[in-house]
Amino acid sequence: MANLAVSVQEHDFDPGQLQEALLAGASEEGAVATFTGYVRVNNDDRGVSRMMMEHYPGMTEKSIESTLNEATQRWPLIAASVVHRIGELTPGERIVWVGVSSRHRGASFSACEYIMDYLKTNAPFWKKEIGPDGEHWVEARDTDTDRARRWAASE
Amino acid sequence: MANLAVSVQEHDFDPGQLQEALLAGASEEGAVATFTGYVRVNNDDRGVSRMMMEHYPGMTEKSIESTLNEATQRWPLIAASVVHRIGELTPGERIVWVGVSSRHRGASFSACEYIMDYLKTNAPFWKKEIGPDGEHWVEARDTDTDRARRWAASE
Amino acid sequence: MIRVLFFARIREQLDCASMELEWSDAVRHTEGVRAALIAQGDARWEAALLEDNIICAVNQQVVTAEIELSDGDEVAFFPPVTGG
Amino acid sequence: MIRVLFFARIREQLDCASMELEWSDAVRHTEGVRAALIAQGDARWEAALLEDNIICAVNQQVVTAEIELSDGDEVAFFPPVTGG
Repeated sequence: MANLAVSVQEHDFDPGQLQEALLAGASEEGAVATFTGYVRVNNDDRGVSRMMMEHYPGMTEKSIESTLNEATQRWPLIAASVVHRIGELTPGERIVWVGVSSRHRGASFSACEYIMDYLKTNAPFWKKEIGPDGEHWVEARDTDTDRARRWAASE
Repeated sequence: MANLAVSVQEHDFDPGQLQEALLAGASEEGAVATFTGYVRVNNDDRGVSRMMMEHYPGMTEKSIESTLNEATQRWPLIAASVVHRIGELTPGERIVWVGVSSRHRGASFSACEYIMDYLKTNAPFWKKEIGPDGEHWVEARDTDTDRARRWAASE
Repeated sequence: MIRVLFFARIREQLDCASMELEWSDAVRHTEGVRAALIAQGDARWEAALLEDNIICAVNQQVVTAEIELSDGDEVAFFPPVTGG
Repeated sequence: MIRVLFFARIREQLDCASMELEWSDAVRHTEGVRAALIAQGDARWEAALLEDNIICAVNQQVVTAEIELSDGDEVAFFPPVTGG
Protein backbone atom coordinates (compact mmCIF):
# COMPACT_ATOMS: atom_id res chain seq x y z
CA MET A 1 0.00 0.00 0.00
CA ALA A 2 1.29 3.42 -0.90
CA ASN A 3 1.67 6.03 1.80
CA LEU A 4 -0.82 8.83 1.09
CA ALA A 5 -1.15 12.23 2.78
CA VAL A 6 -3.35 15.29 2.24
CA SER A 7 -3.13 18.62 4.02
CA VAL A 8 -5.36 21.67 3.44
CA GLN A 9 -3.86 24.51 5.44
CA GLU A 10 -3.56 28.28 5.80
CA HIS A 11 0.16 28.33 6.59
CA ASP A 12 3.00 28.14 4.09
CA PHE A 13 4.98 24.95 3.50
CA ASP A 14 8.61 24.06 2.76
CA PRO A 15 9.04 21.94 -0.42
CA GLY A 16 12.36 20.55 0.79
CA GLN A 17 10.89 19.38 4.11
CA LEU A 18 7.85 17.91 2.36
CA GLN A 19 10.15 15.90 0.09
CA GLU A 20 12.03 14.59 3.15
CA ALA A 21 8.72 13.62 4.79
CA LEU A 22 7.59 11.87 1.60
CA LEU A 23 10.65 9.61 1.81
CA ALA A 24 10.43 8.91 5.53
CA GLY A 25 10.13 5.25 6.40
CA ALA A 26 10.65 3.91 2.88
CA SER A 27 13.90 2.87 1.23
CA GLU A 28 12.99 1.42 -2.15
CA GLU A 29 12.45 4.63 -4.08
CA GLY A 30 14.60 5.62 -6.99
CA ALA A 31 12.48 8.57 -8.09
CA VAL A 32 10.63 11.55 -6.64
CA ALA A 33 8.67 13.96 -8.84
CA THR A 34 7.26 17.12 -7.30
CA PHE A 35 5.18 20.06 -8.42
CA THR A 36 4.87 23.43 -6.70
CA GLY A 37 2.28 25.99 -7.80
CA TYR A 38 2.82 29.69 -7.07
CA VAL A 39 0.58 32.77 -7.18
CA ARG A 40 1.61 34.50 -10.39
CA VAL A 41 2.42 38.18 -10.16
CA ASN A 42 0.70 39.06 -13.39
CA ASN A 43 -2.15 36.68 -14.05
CA ASP A 44 -3.60 37.07 -17.55
CA ASP A 45 -2.35 40.68 -17.69
CA ARG A 46 -4.34 41.88 -14.71
CA GLY A 47 -2.31 43.10 -11.76
CA VAL A 48 -3.03 40.92 -8.73
CA SER A 49 -2.19 42.30 -5.32
CA ARG A 50 -3.60 39.37 -3.35
CA MET A 51 -5.78 36.31 -3.64
CA MET A 52 -8.35 34.57 -1.44
CA MET A 53 -8.59 30.79 -1.73
CA GLU A 54 -11.99 29.45 -0.63
CA HIS A 55 -12.71 25.74 -0.27
CA TYR A 56 -15.41 23.26 0.74
CA PRO A 57 -14.15 21.82 4.06
CA GLY A 58 -14.45 18.04 4.15
CA MET A 59 -15.18 17.58 0.47
CA THR A 60 -11.79 19.06 -0.47
CA GLU A 61 -9.86 16.42 1.48
CA LYS A 62 -12.13 13.60 0.24
CA SER A 63 -11.74 14.70 -3.34
CA ILE A 64 -7.93 14.82 -3.15
CA GLU A 65 -7.75 11.48 -1.30
CA SER A 66 -9.88 9.92 -4.00
CA THR A 67 -7.51 11.29 -6.69
CA LEU A 68 -4.51 9.89 -4.80
CA ASN A 69 -6.19 6.50 -4.52
CA GLU A 70 -6.91 6.48 -8.24
CA ALA A 71 -3.26 7.34 -8.93
CA THR A 72 -2.08 4.36 -6.85
CA GLN A 73 -4.38 2.10 -8.91
CA ARG A 74 -2.79 3.31 -12.12
CA TRP A 75 0.89 3.43 -11.16
CA PRO A 76 3.14 1.52 -8.73
CA LEU A 77 3.68 4.35 -6.23
CA ILE A 78 5.51 4.23 -2.91
CA ALA A 79 4.13 7.49 -1.51
CA ALA A 80 2.08 10.49 -2.66
CA SER A 81 1.33 13.70 -0.84
CA VAL A 82 -0.64 16.88 -1.53
CA VAL A 83 -0.54 20.16 0.40
CA HIS A 84 -2.94 22.93 -0.63
CA ARG A 85 -3.23 26.34 0.97
CA ILE A 86 -6.43 28.26 1.68
CA GLY A 87 -7.15 31.81 2.82
CA GLU A 88 -5.21 34.91 1.80
CA LEU A 89 -2.21 34.56 -0.52
CA THR A 90 0.04 37.16 -2.13
CA PRO A 91 1.89 37.01 -5.50
CA GLY A 92 4.95 34.78 -5.45
CA GLU A 93 3.60 32.67 -2.56
CA ARG A 94 3.34 28.89 -2.83
CA ILE A 95 -0.23 27.58 -3.24
CA VAL A 96 0.05 23.86 -3.83
CA TRP A 97 2.61 21.06 -3.59
CA VAL A 98 2.35 17.54 -5.00
CA GLY A 99 5.05 14.95 -4.36
CA VAL A 100 5.16 11.36 -5.61
CA SER A 101 7.78 8.65 -5.05
CA SER A 102 8.23 5.38 -6.91
CA ARG A 103 10.96 2.95 -7.92
CA HIS A 104 11.20 4.20 -11.50
CA ARG A 105 10.73 7.72 -12.79
CA GLY A 106 7.92 7.11 -15.29
CA ALA A 107 5.37 6.38 -12.57
CA SER A 108 6.36 9.42 -10.49
CA PHE A 109 6.19 11.83 -13.41
CA SER A 110 2.86 10.56 -14.69
CA ALA A 111 1.19 10.34 -11.28
CA CYS A 112 2.37 13.81 -10.25
CA GLU A 113 0.90 15.37 -13.40
CA TYR A 114 -2.29 13.29 -13.10
CA ILE A 115 -2.81 14.41 -9.50
CA MET A 116 -2.37 18.08 -10.44
CA ASP A 117 -4.72 17.76 -13.41
CA TYR A 118 -7.46 16.16 -11.30
CA LEU A 119 -6.92 18.50 -8.39
CA LYS A 120 -7.34 21.46 -10.77
CA THR A 121 -10.63 20.19 -12.17
CA ASN A 122 -12.14 18.26 -9.24
CA ALA A 123 -11.03 19.58 -5.84
CA PRO A 124 -13.49 22.22 -4.57
CA PHE A 125 -11.24 25.27 -4.31
CA TRP A 126 -12.08 28.70 -5.70
CA LYS A 127 -9.69 31.60 -6.28
CA LYS A 128 -10.71 35.22 -5.96
CA GLU A 129 -8.17 37.74 -7.21
CA ILE A 130 -8.01 41.17 -5.65
CA GLY A 131 -6.19 43.84 -7.64
CA PRO A 132 -6.22 47.57 -8.42
CA ASP A 133 -9.39 47.12 -10.54
CA GLY A 134 -11.32 45.45 -7.74
CA GLU A 135 -11.91 41.78 -7.02
CA HIS A 136 -13.15 38.97 -9.20
CA TRP A 137 -13.53 35.20 -9.12
CA VAL A 138 -11.10 33.40 -11.38
CA GLU A 139 -12.88 31.55 -14.21
CA ALA A 140 -12.19 27.87 -14.78
CA ARG A 141 -9.91 27.28 -17.78
CA ASP A 142 -10.96 24.97 -20.60
CA THR A 143 -7.33 23.89 -20.95
CA ASP A 144 -7.50 22.43 -17.43
CA THR A 145 -10.57 20.39 -18.35
CA ASP A 146 -8.84 19.24 -21.55
CA ARG A 147 -5.74 18.20 -19.59
CA ALA A 148 -7.79 16.12 -17.17
CA ARG A 149 -9.68 14.48 -20.04
CA ARG A 150 -6.42 13.18 -21.56
CA TRP A 151 -6.16 10.72 -18.66
CA ALA A 152 -9.68 9.39 -19.20
CA ALA A 153 -8.89 8.85 -22.89
CA SER A 154 -5.78 6.82 -22.02
CA GLU A 155 -7.63 4.55 -19.58
CA MET B 1 15.98 33.87 -22.42
CA ALA B 2 15.52 31.15 -19.89
CA ASN B 3 17.96 30.90 -17.00
CA LEU B 4 19.91 27.65 -17.38
CA ALA B 5 22.31 26.00 -14.95
CA VAL B 6 24.26 22.73 -14.90
CA SER B 7 26.38 21.36 -12.08
CA VAL B 8 28.31 18.08 -12.07
CA GLN B 9 29.63 17.58 -8.57
CA GLU B 10 30.84 15.07 -5.98
CA HIS B 11 29.01 16.59 -3.02
CA ASP B 12 25.37 16.10 -2.10
CA PHE B 13 22.71 18.74 -2.83
CA ASP B 14 19.59 20.05 -1.09
CA PRO B 15 16.44 19.88 -3.28
CA GLY B 16 14.74 22.65 -1.28
CA GLN B 17 17.67 25.03 -1.72
CA LEU B 18 17.95 24.19 -5.41
CA GLN B 19 14.27 25.04 -5.87
CA GLU B 20 14.82 28.39 -4.14
CA ALA B 21 17.83 29.09 -6.38
CA LEU B 22 15.78 28.19 -9.47
CA LEU B 23 13.28 30.92 -8.57
CA ALA B 24 15.87 33.58 -7.68
CA GLY B 25 15.56 36.73 -9.73
CA ALA B 26 12.35 35.84 -11.54
CA SER B 27 8.78 36.60 -10.51
CA GLU B 28 6.52 35.41 -13.32
CA GLU B 29 6.49 31.72 -12.56
CA GLY B 30 3.35 29.88 -11.60
CA ALA B 31 4.80 26.39 -11.76
CA VAL B 32 7.90 24.46 -10.73
CA ALA B 33 8.33 20.77 -11.56
CA THR B 34 11.27 18.89 -10.08
CA PHE B 35 12.71 15.41 -10.25
CA THR B 36 15.13 13.80 -7.81
CA GLY B 37 16.78 10.47 -8.56
CA TYR B 38 18.08 8.28 -5.71
CA VAL B 39 20.36 5.26 -5.50
CA ARG B 40 17.96 2.37 -5.03
CA VAL B 41 18.72 0.02 -2.19
CA ASN B 42 17.79 -3.05 -4.16
CA ASN B 43 18.45 -2.50 -7.83
CA ASP B 44 17.06 -5.33 -9.96
CA ASP B 45 17.24 -7.72 -6.99
CA ARG B 46 20.99 -7.47 -6.53
CA GLY B 47 22.12 -6.04 -3.24
CA VAL B 48 24.08 -2.85 -3.85
CA SER B 49 26.34 -1.59 -1.12
CA ARG B 50 27.77 1.35 -3.07
CA MET B 51 28.05 2.80 -6.54
CA MET B 52 30.71 4.64 -8.51
CA MET B 53 29.53 7.23 -11.03
CA GLU B 54 32.07 7.89 -13.78
CA HIS B 55 31.69 10.67 -16.33
CA TYR B 56 33.38 12.36 -19.29
CA PRO B 57 34.45 15.75 -17.95
CA GLY B 58 33.54 18.56 -20.31
CA MET B 59 31.29 16.51 -22.57
CA THR B 60 28.91 15.86 -19.68
CA GLU B 61 28.25 19.54 -19.10
CA LYS B 62 27.98 20.27 -22.85
CA SER B 63 25.54 17.42 -23.35
CA ILE B 64 23.26 18.57 -20.51
CA GLU B 65 23.45 22.21 -21.65
CA SER B 66 22.44 21.14 -25.12
CA THR B 67 19.44 19.23 -23.70
CA LEU B 68 18.42 22.29 -21.66
CA ASN B 69 18.68 24.49 -24.75
CA GLU B 70 16.52 22.09 -26.72
CA ALA B 71 13.95 22.13 -23.91
CA THR B 72 13.76 25.94 -24.03
CA GLN B 73 13.12 25.71 -27.79
CA ARG B 74 10.19 23.39 -27.19
CA TRP B 75 8.52 24.99 -24.18
CA PRO B 76 8.24 28.52 -22.76
CA LEU B 77 10.50 28.03 -19.74
CA ILE B 78 11.63 30.61 -17.21
CA ALA B 79 14.49 28.59 -15.72
CA ALA B 80 15.87 25.05 -15.82
CA SER B 81 18.61 23.50 -13.74
CA VAL B 82 20.34 20.12 -13.53
CA VAL B 83 22.62 18.84 -10.76
CA HIS B 84 24.27 15.44 -11.23
CA ARG B 85 26.62 13.76 -8.81
CA ILE B 86 29.77 11.79 -9.64
CA GLY B 87 32.10 9.60 -7.60
CA GLU B 88 31.06 7.25 -4.82
CA LEU B 89 27.39 7.03 -3.82
CA THR B 90 25.59 4.80 -1.33
CA PRO B 91 21.99 3.46 -1.44
CA GLY B 92 19.39 6.06 -0.56
CA GLU B 93 21.63 8.95 -1.63
CA ARG B 94 20.49 11.54 -4.15
CA ILE B 95 22.10 11.23 -7.61
CA VAL B 96 20.37 13.75 -9.83
CA TRP B 97 18.06 16.75 -9.58
CA VAL B 98 16.18 18.47 -12.39
CA GLY B 99 14.10 21.60 -11.77
CA VAL B 100 12.08 23.58 -14.31
CA SER B 101 9.99 26.73 -13.84
CA SER B 102 7.41 28.21 -16.18
CA ARG B 103 4.22 30.26 -16.10
CA HIS B 104 1.91 27.29 -16.60
CA ARG B 105 2.35 23.75 -15.36
CA GLY B 106 2.20 21.87 -18.66
CA ALA B 107 5.56 23.28 -19.83
CA SER B 108 7.29 22.52 -16.51
CA PHE B 109 6.06 18.93 -16.35
CA SER B 110 6.92 18.13 -19.97
CA ALA B 111 10.32 19.82 -19.93
CA CYS B 112 11.34 18.17 -16.64
CA GLU B 113 10.52 14.71 -17.99
CA TYR B 114 12.16 15.48 -21.36
CA ILE B 115 15.37 16.63 -19.66
CA MET B 116 15.53 13.44 -17.54
CA ASP B 117 14.85 11.23 -20.56
CA TYR B 118 17.62 12.88 -22.60
CA LEU B 119 20.02 12.99 -19.69
CA LYS B 120 19.52 9.24 -19.17
CA THR B 121 20.27 8.39 -22.79
CA ASN B 122 22.71 11.13 -23.86
CA ALA B 123 24.79 12.48 -20.96
CA PRO B 124 28.07 10.54 -20.63
CA PHE B 125 27.74 9.06 -17.14
CA TRP B 126 28.34 5.40 -16.28
CA LYS B 127 27.26 3.62 -13.10
CA LYS B 128 29.23 0.80 -11.57
CA GLU B 129 27.47 -1.08 -8.78
CA ILE B 130 29.51 -2.66 -6.03
CA GLY B 131 27.76 -5.31 -3.95
CA PRO B 132 28.37 -8.56 -2.07
CA ASP B 133 28.78 -10.41 -5.42
CA GLY B 134 31.50 -8.07 -6.67
CA GLU B 135 31.26 -5.09 -8.96
CA HIS B 136 29.69 -4.64 -12.35
CA TRP B 137 28.84 -1.88 -14.81
CA VAL B 138 25.13 -1.17 -15.05
CA GLU B 139 23.72 -1.98 -18.49
CA ALA B 140 21.74 0.65 -20.40
CA ARG B 141 18.00 -0.02 -20.31
CA ASP B 142 15.98 -0.27 -23.51
CA THR B 143 13.07 1.41 -21.72
CA ASP B 144 15.23 4.55 -21.33
CA THR B 145 15.93 4.60 -25.06
CA ASP B 146 12.22 4.09 -25.77
CA ARG B 147 11.29 6.95 -23.43
CA ALA B 148 13.70 9.32 -25.16
CA ARG B 149 12.39 8.29 -28.59
CA ARG B 150 8.84 9.35 -27.66
CA TRP B 151 9.97 12.98 -27.78
CA ALA B 152 11.44 12.61 -31.26
CA ALA B 153 8.16 11.07 -32.47
CA SER B 154 6.17 14.02 -31.12
CA GLU B 155 8.35 16.64 -32.83
CA MET C 1 -33.97 18.22 6.86
CA ILE C 2 -31.66 18.96 3.92
CA ARG C 3 -28.62 21.12 4.59
CA VAL C 4 -27.76 23.29 1.59
CA LEU C 5 -24.36 24.95 1.06
CA PHE C 6 -23.23 27.57 -1.46
CA PHE C 7 -19.65 28.44 -2.35
CA ALA C 8 -17.59 31.17 -4.03
CA ARG C 9 -19.36 33.31 -6.65
CA ILE C 10 -22.73 31.58 -6.03
CA ARG C 11 -22.45 32.23 -2.28
CA GLU C 12 -21.77 35.91 -2.96
CA GLN C 13 -24.56 36.24 -5.54
CA LEU C 14 -27.06 34.77 -3.06
CA ASP C 15 -25.44 36.42 -0.05
CA CYS C 16 -25.93 33.04 1.63
CA ALA C 17 -23.37 30.40 2.69
CA SER C 18 -25.81 27.78 3.99
CA MET C 19 -29.45 27.15 4.79
CA GLU C 20 -31.72 24.31 5.82
CA LEU C 21 -34.79 22.99 4.03
CA GLU C 22 -37.36 21.02 5.96
CA TRP C 23 -37.58 17.39 4.87
CA SER C 24 -40.63 16.84 2.61
CA ASP C 25 -41.62 15.06 -0.59
CA ALA C 26 -40.72 18.23 -2.50
CA VAL C 27 -37.02 17.82 -1.66
CA ARG C 28 -36.71 14.06 -2.22
CA HIS C 29 -34.37 14.65 -5.16
CA THR C 30 -31.78 17.22 -6.19
CA GLU C 31 -34.02 18.98 -8.73
CA GLY C 32 -36.68 19.36 -6.00
CA VAL C 33 -34.10 21.09 -3.81
CA ARG C 34 -33.16 23.42 -6.63
CA ALA C 35 -36.86 24.24 -7.28
CA ALA C 36 -37.53 24.83 -3.57
CA LEU C 37 -34.56 27.20 -3.35
CA ILE C 38 -35.72 29.17 -6.40
CA ALA C 39 -39.28 29.33 -5.04
CA GLN C 40 -38.19 30.78 -1.69
CA GLY C 41 -35.85 33.43 -3.19
CA ASP C 42 -35.93 36.33 -5.57
CA ALA C 43 -34.75 36.54 -9.20
CA ARG C 44 -31.10 36.31 -8.13
CA TRP C 45 -31.73 32.78 -6.88
CA GLU C 46 -33.30 31.66 -10.12
CA ALA C 47 -30.46 33.20 -12.16
CA ALA C 48 -27.72 31.68 -9.97
CA LEU C 49 -29.22 28.19 -9.59
CA LEU C 50 -30.16 27.74 -13.26
CA GLU C 51 -26.72 28.69 -14.56
CA ASP C 52 -25.43 26.26 -17.18
CA ASN C 53 -22.19 25.33 -15.48
CA ILE C 54 -23.28 25.27 -11.85
CA ILE C 55 -22.10 22.11 -10.08
CA CYS C 56 -24.18 20.15 -7.56
CA ALA C 57 -22.68 17.85 -4.90
CA VAL C 58 -24.58 15.51 -2.58
CA ASN C 59 -22.81 14.49 0.60
CA GLN C 60 -19.58 15.94 -0.79
CA GLN C 61 -19.67 13.98 -4.05
CA VAL C 62 -20.37 15.71 -7.36
CA VAL C 63 -23.57 14.46 -9.04
CA THR C 64 -24.13 14.95 -12.75
CA ALA C 65 -27.72 13.68 -12.96
CA GLU C 66 -30.74 14.11 -10.70
CA ILE C 67 -30.46 11.76 -7.71
CA GLU C 68 -32.69 10.82 -4.79
CA LEU C 69 -32.01 12.31 -1.37
CA SER C 70 -32.53 11.12 2.20
CA ASP C 71 -33.42 13.13 5.26
CA GLY C 72 -30.17 14.63 6.62
CA ASP C 73 -28.32 14.82 3.30
CA GLU C 74 -26.00 17.69 2.48
CA VAL C 75 -26.45 19.36 -0.92
CA ALA C 76 -24.01 21.96 -2.26
CA PHE C 77 -24.06 24.28 -5.27
CA PHE C 78 -20.90 25.88 -6.59
CA PRO C 79 -19.20 27.18 -9.75
CA PRO C 80 -16.46 25.25 -11.61
CA VAL C 81 -13.45 24.84 -9.35
CA THR C 82 -10.28 26.91 -9.75
CA GLY C 83 -7.77 25.63 -7.19
CA GLY C 84 -4.17 24.56 -7.60
CA MET D 1 47.94 14.41 -32.99
CA ILE D 2 44.65 12.75 -32.08
CA ARG D 3 43.84 12.39 -28.41
CA VAL D 4 41.83 9.25 -27.69
CA LEU D 5 39.81 8.67 -24.51
CA PHE D 6 38.12 5.53 -23.15
CA PHE D 7 35.48 5.39 -20.45
CA ALA D 8 33.79 2.98 -18.06
CA ARG D 9 33.74 -0.71 -19.07
CA ILE D 10 35.81 -0.02 -22.23
CA ARG D 11 38.43 1.80 -20.17
CA GLU D 12 38.66 -1.17 -17.80
CA GLN D 13 38.76 -3.74 -20.61
CA LEU D 14 41.65 -1.89 -22.26
CA ASP D 15 43.23 -0.88 -18.98
CA CYS D 16 43.69 2.49 -20.64
CA ALA D 17 41.99 5.85 -19.99
CA SER D 18 43.66 7.88 -22.75
CA MET D 19 46.37 7.76 -25.38
CA GLU D 20 47.68 9.84 -28.26
CA LEU D 21 47.96 8.88 -31.91
CA GLU D 22 50.37 10.76 -34.14
CA TRP D 23 48.64 12.78 -36.86
CA SER D 24 48.82 10.97 -40.22
CA ASP D 25 46.66 10.12 -43.20
CA ALA D 26 45.73 6.88 -41.46
CA VAL D 27 43.80 8.74 -38.74
CA ARG D 28 42.06 11.33 -40.93
CA HIS D 29 38.68 9.82 -40.11
CA THR D 30 37.09 8.01 -37.14
CA GLU D 31 37.27 4.54 -38.68
CA GLY D 32 40.99 5.10 -39.29
CA VAL D 33 41.42 5.84 -35.59
CA ARG D 34 39.55 2.69 -34.68
CA ALA D 35 41.73 0.63 -37.06
CA ALA D 36 44.95 2.20 -35.74
CA LEU D 37 43.91 1.42 -32.15
CA ILE D 38 43.12 -2.20 -33.02
CA ALA D 39 46.43 -2.54 -34.93
CA GLN D 40 48.51 -1.32 -31.98
CA GLY D 41 46.77 -3.50 -29.35
CA ASP D 42 46.06 -7.13 -28.61
CA ALA D 43 42.82 -9.11 -29.08
CA ARG D 44 41.13 -7.21 -26.19
CA TRP D 45 41.34 -4.01 -28.24
CA GLU D 46 39.74 -5.58 -31.27
CA ALA D 47 36.93 -7.09 -29.15
CA ALA D 48 36.25 -3.87 -27.27
CA LEU D 49 36.40 -1.47 -30.20
CA LEU D 50 34.31 -3.59 -32.58
CA GLU D 51 31.48 -4.09 -30.10
CA ASP D 52 28.07 -3.44 -31.63
CA ASN D 53 26.91 -0.79 -29.25
CA ILE D 54 30.15 1.09 -28.62
CA ILE D 55 29.68 4.85 -28.94
CA CYS D 56 32.17 7.20 -30.58
CA ALA D 57 32.37 10.93 -29.84
CA VAL D 58 34.50 13.52 -31.63
CA ASN D 59 35.32 16.70 -29.74
CA GLN D 60 32.72 15.72 -27.16
CA GLN D 61 29.88 15.22 -29.63
CA VAL D 62 28.50 11.77 -30.40
CA VAL D 63 28.99 10.76 -34.05
CA THR D 64 26.89 8.03 -35.62
CA ALA D 65 28.66 7.83 -38.99
CA GLU D 66 32.31 7.99 -40.01
CA ILE D 67 33.50 11.59 -40.01
CA GLU D 68 36.71 13.38 -41.00
CA LEU D 69 39.12 14.50 -38.32
CA SER D 70 41.60 17.35 -37.99
CA ASP D 71 44.93 17.40 -36.22
CA GLY D 72 44.27 18.03 -32.51
CA ASP D 73 40.81 16.46 -32.37
CA GLU D 74 39.63 14.47 -29.36
CA VAL D 75 38.04 11.08 -30.06
CA ALA D 76 36.34 9.05 -27.32
CA PHE D 77 34.97 5.50 -27.18
CA PHE D 78 32.51 4.43 -24.52
CA PRO D 79 29.58 2.07 -23.79
CA PRO D 80 25.93 3.23 -23.72
CA VAL D 81 25.45 5.78 -20.94
CA THR D 82 23.76 4.91 -17.64
CA GLY D 83 23.55 8.13 -15.61
CA GLY D 84 20.58 9.71 -13.87
